[in-house]
Amino acid sequence: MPRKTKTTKKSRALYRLNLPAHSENLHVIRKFVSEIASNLGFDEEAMYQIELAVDEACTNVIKHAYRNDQQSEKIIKITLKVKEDRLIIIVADKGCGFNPAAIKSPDMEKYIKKGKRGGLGLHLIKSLMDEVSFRMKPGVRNEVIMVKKRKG
Amino acid sequence: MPRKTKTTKKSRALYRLNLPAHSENLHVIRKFVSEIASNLGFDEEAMYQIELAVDEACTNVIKHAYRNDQQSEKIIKITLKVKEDRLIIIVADKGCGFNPAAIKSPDMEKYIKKGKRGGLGLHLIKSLMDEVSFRMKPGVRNEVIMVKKRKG
Amino acid sequence: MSNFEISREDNKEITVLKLHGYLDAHTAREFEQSLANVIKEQRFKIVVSLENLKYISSAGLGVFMGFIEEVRKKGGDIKIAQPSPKVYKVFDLLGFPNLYEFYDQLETALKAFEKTQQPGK
Amino acid sequence: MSNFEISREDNKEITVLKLHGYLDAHTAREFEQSLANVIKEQRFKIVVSLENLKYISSAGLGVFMGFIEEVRKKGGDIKIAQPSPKVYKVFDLLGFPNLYEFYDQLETALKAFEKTQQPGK
Ligand SMILES: Nc1ncnc2c1ncn2[C@@H]1O[C@H](COP(=O)(O)OP(=O)(O)O)[C@@H](O)[C@H]1O
Ligand SMILES: Nc1ncnc2c1ncn2[C@@H]1O[C@H](COP(=O)(O)OP(=O)(O)O)[C@@H](O)[C@H]1O
Repeated sequence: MPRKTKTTKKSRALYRLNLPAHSENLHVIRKFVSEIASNLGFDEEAMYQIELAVDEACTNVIKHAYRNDQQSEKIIKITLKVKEDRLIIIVADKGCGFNPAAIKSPDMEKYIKKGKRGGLGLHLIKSLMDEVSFRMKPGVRNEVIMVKKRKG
Repeated sequence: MPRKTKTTKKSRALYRLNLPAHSENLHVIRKFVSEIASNLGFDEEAMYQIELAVDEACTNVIKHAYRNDQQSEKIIKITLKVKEDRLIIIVADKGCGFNPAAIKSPDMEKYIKKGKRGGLGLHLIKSLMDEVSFRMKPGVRNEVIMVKKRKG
Repeated sequence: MSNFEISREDNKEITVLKLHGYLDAHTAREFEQSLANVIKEQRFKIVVSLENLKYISSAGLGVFMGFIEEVRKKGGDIKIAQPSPKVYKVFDLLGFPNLYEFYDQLETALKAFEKTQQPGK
Repeated sequence: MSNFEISREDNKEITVLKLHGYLDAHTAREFEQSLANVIKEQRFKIVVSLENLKYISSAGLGVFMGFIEEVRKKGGDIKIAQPSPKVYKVFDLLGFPNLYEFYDQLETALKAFEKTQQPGK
């Protein structure tokens, strides 16, 4: 079947990683993602941003997704789609899901006064990546979709 | 459904990585595998052995598996199954397959005389891992199954 | 084979915690425990040195947030020293420089405690 | 952002290639090219220093095998210096110490060329 445009080898590259949603795997995940980002020519700063955004998304899966769901297999699914002009990273779980629209940006002053932690992860992800979107199918597949542009 | 034996969290851990069969990914694969091996408590020497065995198996997929098969997606599938007493690593492709029984151990003297390279990979894998086996379904799924024992 | 370690030095009334390696949601517990121990000993003048910290995620920042109010109420502070540019950037993105004192040098962080007598209220 | 590099030093009639980083089926091509260039220049006394080589797979060993016969026929040799214990182990598993001279020191590898007049046949 003919394709519409000729794509380079790299622009079709697809990486999939499924692993247990345990915090000890965060280091594995970061190394995995940063090695690929390095291969793709992202600079040190962009590599750190990608690592951190993926870490935050996976930390949320570990902390929140499977909370009330002891039965299901606690798996994080990470997909990297390498396009000519951008890297798309999808972090997916099949946990409880959430309403991204209901999550507000953190008010740091308040956080400190209350001695309350958290609420920073999604904010960081949005700051670090060029585009962030969500697709929720609770119990089936909840996705955080992050896009980082590749410099031309 | 009750399980026969109580397994620890770690003994059920399953990691799956699918990625393009390109040699630039060998570094990614090694980092991925060695981080997991490190988390599991393998020592430096065992980590190097595991990295090397997996590298050799993946190098073979890249060099040999998809040779006459330009149509199919050239994907390496790596699975790590963490058991209480051992780590099982499966490197799979859906290429042409081969007959493992037909592969002889290399005769180094002859190799040098002929200036011929190669034939070392499977020999190394067998030297480095505790058990090695194969399952061939050409075009569907060819597996190199490697076992490394965990020290009690 | 942990990728995170903490070393502690008590310097008169100041405690310095030096973080090494990767601080994420897995290793944050260890940092939390260390800070909790220091505070339990009624030591409230704390400098956290990040000279050897290679990585921090929001779980690490959360630990700082969890203790700062209590420490300041007791007349102490948590000051942050020697972050690498990469690590500082993460604090910066979340507005930490408005809430915490950052120092390029460990020594200036220590001296900052001398200057202020009974800070806080 | 390659994880493998080669530096070259010509020392009278001896050429030293120093390998840095990770030598695998991806980076072996670069090593192969370097060795081919040296030989094209009719330089057959070669020391490969592995002091900074962190990793080698059989693809890397294959490069050594591909050139050794030609080099020896021309009265030269490829000697291997300063492998780390981990890297040496891989050579050892495949019987390389029977076929190649290994040296702990770069200097002794260089001196070994002085001792032998016209080695080979
Ligand atoms: N994968 C997920 N599954 C379920 N809920 C999530 C997920 N990711 C984020 N959330 C929800 O969004 C909230 C905000 O997340 P975040 O900004 O990372 O802060 P924190 O994790 O510190 O609460 C979480 O408290 C949680 O309710
Ligand atoms: N995944 C694979 N798919 C197809 N053939 C393979 C695969 N792995 C190994 N082989 C076959 O086994 C042979 C021996 O492999 P190996 O010992 O690694 O040496 P080399 O790769 O250097 O030839 C290869 O030449 C190839 O014919």
